[in-house]
Amino acid sequence: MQAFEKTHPLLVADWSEAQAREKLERMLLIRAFEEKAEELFALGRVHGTMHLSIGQEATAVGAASAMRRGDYLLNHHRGHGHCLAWFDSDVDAMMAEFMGKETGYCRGRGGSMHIANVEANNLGANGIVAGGLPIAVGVGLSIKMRRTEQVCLVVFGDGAANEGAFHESLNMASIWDLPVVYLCENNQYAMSMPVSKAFNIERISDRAAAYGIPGVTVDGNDLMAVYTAVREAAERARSGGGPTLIESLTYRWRGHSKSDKQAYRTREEVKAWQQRDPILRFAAALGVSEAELEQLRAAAQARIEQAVAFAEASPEPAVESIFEGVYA
Amino acid sequence: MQAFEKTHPLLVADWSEAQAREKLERMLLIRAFEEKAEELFALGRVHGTMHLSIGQEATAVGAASAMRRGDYLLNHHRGHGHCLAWFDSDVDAMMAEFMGKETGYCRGRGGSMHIANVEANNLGANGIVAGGLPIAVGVGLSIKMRRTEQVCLVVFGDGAANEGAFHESLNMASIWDLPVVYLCENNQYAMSMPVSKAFNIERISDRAAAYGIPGVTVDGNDLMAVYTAVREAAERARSGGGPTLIESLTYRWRGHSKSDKQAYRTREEVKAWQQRDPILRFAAALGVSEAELEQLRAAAQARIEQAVAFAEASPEPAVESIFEGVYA
Amino acid sequence: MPDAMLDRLPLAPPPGSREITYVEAVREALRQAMAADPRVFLIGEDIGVYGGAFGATAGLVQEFGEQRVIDTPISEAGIAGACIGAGLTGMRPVGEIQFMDFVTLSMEQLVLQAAKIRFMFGGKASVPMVLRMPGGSGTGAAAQHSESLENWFVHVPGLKVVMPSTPYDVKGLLFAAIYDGNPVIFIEHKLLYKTRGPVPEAPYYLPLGRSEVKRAGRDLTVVATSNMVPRALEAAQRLAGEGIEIEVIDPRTLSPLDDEPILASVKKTGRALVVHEAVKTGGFGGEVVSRIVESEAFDYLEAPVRRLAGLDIPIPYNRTLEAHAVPQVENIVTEARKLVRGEY
Amino acid sequence: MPDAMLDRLPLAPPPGSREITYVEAVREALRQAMAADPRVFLIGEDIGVYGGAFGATAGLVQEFGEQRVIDTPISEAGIAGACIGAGLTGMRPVGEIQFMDFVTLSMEQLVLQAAKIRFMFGGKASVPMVLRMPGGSGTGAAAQHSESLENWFVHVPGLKVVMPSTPYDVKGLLFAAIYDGNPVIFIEHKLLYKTRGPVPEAPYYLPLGRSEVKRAGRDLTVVATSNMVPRALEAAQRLAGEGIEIEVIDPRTLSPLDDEPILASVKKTGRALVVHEAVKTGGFGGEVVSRIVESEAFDYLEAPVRRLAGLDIPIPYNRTLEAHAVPQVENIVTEARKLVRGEY
Ligand SMILES: Cc1ncc(C[n+]2csc(CCOP(=O)(O)OP(=O)(O)O)c2C)c(N)n1
Ligand SMILES: Cc1ncc(C[n+]2csc(CCOP(=O)(O)OP(=O)(O)O)c2C)c(N)n1
Ligand SMILES: [Mg+2]
Ligand SMILES: [Mg+2]
Repeated sequence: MQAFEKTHPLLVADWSEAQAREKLERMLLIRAFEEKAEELFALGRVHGTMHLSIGQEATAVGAASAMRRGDYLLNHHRGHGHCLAWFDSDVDAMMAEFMGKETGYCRGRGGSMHIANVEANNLGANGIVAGGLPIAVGVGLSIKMRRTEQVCLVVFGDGAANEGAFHESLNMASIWDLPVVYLCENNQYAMSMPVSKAFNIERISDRAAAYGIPGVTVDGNDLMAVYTAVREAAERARSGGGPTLIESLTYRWRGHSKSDKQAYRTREEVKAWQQRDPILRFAAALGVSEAELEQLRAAAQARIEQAVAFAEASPEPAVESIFEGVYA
Repeated sequence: MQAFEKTHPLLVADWSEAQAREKLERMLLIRAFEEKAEELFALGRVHGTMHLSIGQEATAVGAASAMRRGDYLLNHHRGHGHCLAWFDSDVDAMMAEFMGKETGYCRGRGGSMHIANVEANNLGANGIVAGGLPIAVGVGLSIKMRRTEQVCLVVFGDGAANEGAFHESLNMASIWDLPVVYLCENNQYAMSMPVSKAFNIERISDRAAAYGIPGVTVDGNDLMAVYTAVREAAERARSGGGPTLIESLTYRWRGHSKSDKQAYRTREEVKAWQQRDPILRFAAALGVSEAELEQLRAAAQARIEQAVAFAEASPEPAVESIFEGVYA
Repeated sequence: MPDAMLDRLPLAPPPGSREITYVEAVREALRQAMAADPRVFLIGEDIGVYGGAFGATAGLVQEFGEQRVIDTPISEAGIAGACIGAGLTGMRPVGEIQFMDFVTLSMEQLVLQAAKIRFMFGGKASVPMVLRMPGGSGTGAAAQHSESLENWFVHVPGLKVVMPSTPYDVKGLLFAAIYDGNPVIFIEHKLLYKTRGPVPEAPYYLPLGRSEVKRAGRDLTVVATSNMVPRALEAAQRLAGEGIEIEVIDPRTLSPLDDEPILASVKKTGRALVVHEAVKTGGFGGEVVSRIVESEAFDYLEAPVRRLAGLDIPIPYNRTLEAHAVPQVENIVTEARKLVRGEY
Repeated sequence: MPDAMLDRLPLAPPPGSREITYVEAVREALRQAMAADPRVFLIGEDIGVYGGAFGATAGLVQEFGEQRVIDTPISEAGIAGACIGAGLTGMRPVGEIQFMDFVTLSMEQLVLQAAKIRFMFGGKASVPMVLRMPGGSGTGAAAQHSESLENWFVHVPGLKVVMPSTPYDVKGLLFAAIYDGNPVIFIEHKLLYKTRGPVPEAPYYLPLGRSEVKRAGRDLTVVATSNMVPRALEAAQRLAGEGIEIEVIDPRTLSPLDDEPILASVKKTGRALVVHEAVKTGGFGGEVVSRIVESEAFDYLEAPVRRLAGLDIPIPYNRTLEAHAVPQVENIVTEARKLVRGEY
């Protein structure tokens, strides 16, 4: 694997080529899931809304790859990718939840914005911007008090960094040295609000200094860059070094949600970012050929079709069960 | 005035000696008001609670002195001093409000934590920590849209700087270049919480960088230092330069509110800070003798006694008027 | 006291009405108010070039510029505070909370500041502001984007709460809210945005605090709010086929509540049903029921007063469950029939 | 389902009770729960060396250390989130909001997260947590430190709301809340903290969702909450002198509300008065009134059902106005007398 080592010595250090390929396959699975989700919407086969992460796959897979089984994930509304990238994720249960079926992760009660896999310590996506940030403080405290070696990864967008919850959460995590990794997916926009207008600073990671914690900005379309930064932050957290704020620079290829004319950005800008496709870049780093990649893509799409079939064959939640889950 | 110029050339630049003495007298009036408030409480002649600013007089008078008539003030719970230092303040109406009388600034409805002098654009103290910070955004926007030359001074404590509202407010003021001066009175504690435990940074003013605005820390017990910093910030704001975060390092000599055993700090610490009495320091800078100072102190106390007499002679709000002021 | 601007506006209805949608009525009121008064401005998330999550402000930034149609960062406490500070200092802000659910982040500013400032300051200040927000379920947006929290605000003295059900009411009440001089929570409904109705083109206002009888009837008084009004009216039509005539009353302003028409109606019909989408327990229905049984209307009651409201659960994502979570036309028909036929 | 720990606790009352204050009962329950279970911890503002604004946690940091009695910065959303995250991951957090008013800053976390997580996740997670907060007026703390917002929480499915009126109830209900397995809003009253009553020394619990008849009577059913319970009992004594016997019922848990004893009582007395300190409009009283008139108890009513509650105003600072803003014993006596004598 000559080309291999040249491009990414790190891969050799951490992963076998097979493992590295799994990351690529995971990104392809996410891409395929999102494209199918979009299609199902267009066909009117799902209702509600959705937030596609096409273009951001490297951040999801890179981050999850840096965590350990048993760690916690607090995800956000643009969370399909993170959920699929997390430990023990089940694409059938994902798709079933997306389609509101009883076999879904949340028995059809949650839908796209609330997919969780509690058994795997994936504490769920969140429909509220920055909604997971205060919760991360509690997860961090709990880990500290239970004296386990866990770490909490909390994912949020650039827009979330302007909610008061961001401020309170980072400050509390800092003063108590909580094992939390704050991963800010800066995809350049909060709905229609460009980062350039919502912030008067160059890098969101510069805000780490306001809490006395490390802050770093990485190329979010480079899986290895995200992986490296998150791994370092997670190790620091695990060893009692406290929280880190990581800003992952990426871009969403699609509109904000189901209906978005995207009047706030230009086609050229979108095209330019599409040139930095995280999947193609990682495939190249791995020395995966076009043909191979096409096979892997087809395999991912086939897997998604299976998931759709599973979801469609699954029952709707029974109306009689409507009160279940309100109280323990 | 030899000694005078030596100690503070600035005084000469801005103020006549008479004007400078008025600042001293204003601080003495605040001190006398607070001491009387404490006494009235001890005697059970007022109910509710209060937050005394003894030891922090230089921040209040220094800041107000740097503003222009017509500017706005958003004050906080430890606000007696700021209210007395602001334009056109009426100590009779202050004391009457403190004692819940109809002649008080708020007709006895507000009390210590809500004293406002709306006619003078003193938009009131606030019982909610950081409660005035989001409001400052609106005042700033209003000034900008009305194209007046006003500035909004918003005062809050170190504890307020950890509320989410602080974050949202400073970010909005920054991205819109609002004419707001953020004055953080860092008196070392938020009730029992020491700044050293509530923050993981050296200076609260360092947080200004998270919003791309200027931040400065000054000796809050040095009236001229506070005056200089606030004047500079106000001028910048007035000329379209946007907001500034000023941290004023000071100390409250008394407990947090009416009942506080102060188990969280030592007598020595309090004593040490009392050595830096803002009033004695400014008096010395002005070359005011002990004897003169004693006279001025007596005059201030006499004025406060008058105010108490006024308040006591004032009527209680009529019970029939209880519904007044709920709606416009 | 309402703003002087109101005197310049006719009490509805001026001539020349045509059919527009509920969301167009919101936009028209905003546009006309902004054109007439430089103190009026809009602030909220994605209300500029995006036009608002539901299109309510589409085109307004092009017409009035970014200084008066202000896109904010995602800071709901900041948005509320911006309205308060601007209102306190002479402006007439109209804020938008993208989904009512997110107003949970503005509660301190709205309840402890906006609602209380005037009273705490002895009546010497006022906080004229409007905060618009879409509530309700039915779009598959699930538990965190489907709240109906109106009764929280009804429970806060100092706030007014408006909840219109027709395009005509939207326009007239929004003008009244902007010039009321108090903080007004203006609650729209996602499912009503695309509904159409006649609306006069010229500006006009409908005074706050006036309930309206949307349909007269002798057998049962149905008090319905927001999206439950059209459903109650549809139920009324069906019941008419069975010879049951229900009177449908829309409070329009939940606070202050004009209960006169409600009590008068109950004295006439002897029966009452309150219908709202918000969960039943602790909801606005309890207020209406209490106003009825506390009053002399109590002596006219021939049947228990009932509430038909949302189930006491968060709104589920699944389409079928979501529909079952809130009252549908059939449910209203059934409940009304029971009350009228004495089958309870 | 309640936590297994509860099985180890006796259902009240164990022997050996003595007189302690309401605030001491809070502290005793917290201390005993922490001593018995390492999952229980406290978090809030100034609850450590300061002992809490009202002294509820005095001495506990010395006993359990700063790791389990956690002083926070002034970040109410963070406090709520800390409880949610800890509860989600196996702990049994008990948070304190220094004054109920400040919970307005925690609403998003409590209402959109804590209350909904279990449901949104298909019942696969739970959020066991207690958030304690003192509500009410009477201390001269004015409009921003005197709120009674309990009905907001009653209106949120997924939350439970407890509002005890005696030291005995405080201790038993706090134990039940800690081990309930759901997010519980535990509302204390500033004026009750120093009141005394018999409390068993050993741990015990009182099941949530059980109303209690605090005094039996035949003429009128008075449903009172929190600080209005002792006032209603005092009114009952005075009325007894006039030969009027009122039955006083304390729901203790406002959500879920155990209305059985209330309905049974009304069937007996034929008259009902609901008394709470929160402002009347949109308040909890509406829920109780509705439960009564929607039920078969309606047929037993001999008089209108009435609410006696706080005036629809913010709490004024002035001592006299403050007292007039909420129901006092005299007001209860007067209202009760009117209803019994039919003078309305
Ligand atoms: C508190 C809150 N405010 C507003 C919204 C509506 N909303 C949903 S996603 C979104 C944009 C979020 O931007 P960002 O955090 O950058 O995440 P992205 O969508 O770009 O991935 C907005 C405004 C919300 N869900 N929650
Ligand atoms: C939102 C909110 N949380 C808590 C309180 C209770 N409280 C009043 S003052 C105070 C301490 C404030 O500290 P700081 O901001 O430093 O001001 P200082 O009292 O030191 O002047 C606290 C916790 C409050 N009034 N509002
Ligand atoms: Mg974004
Ligand atoms: Mg302080």
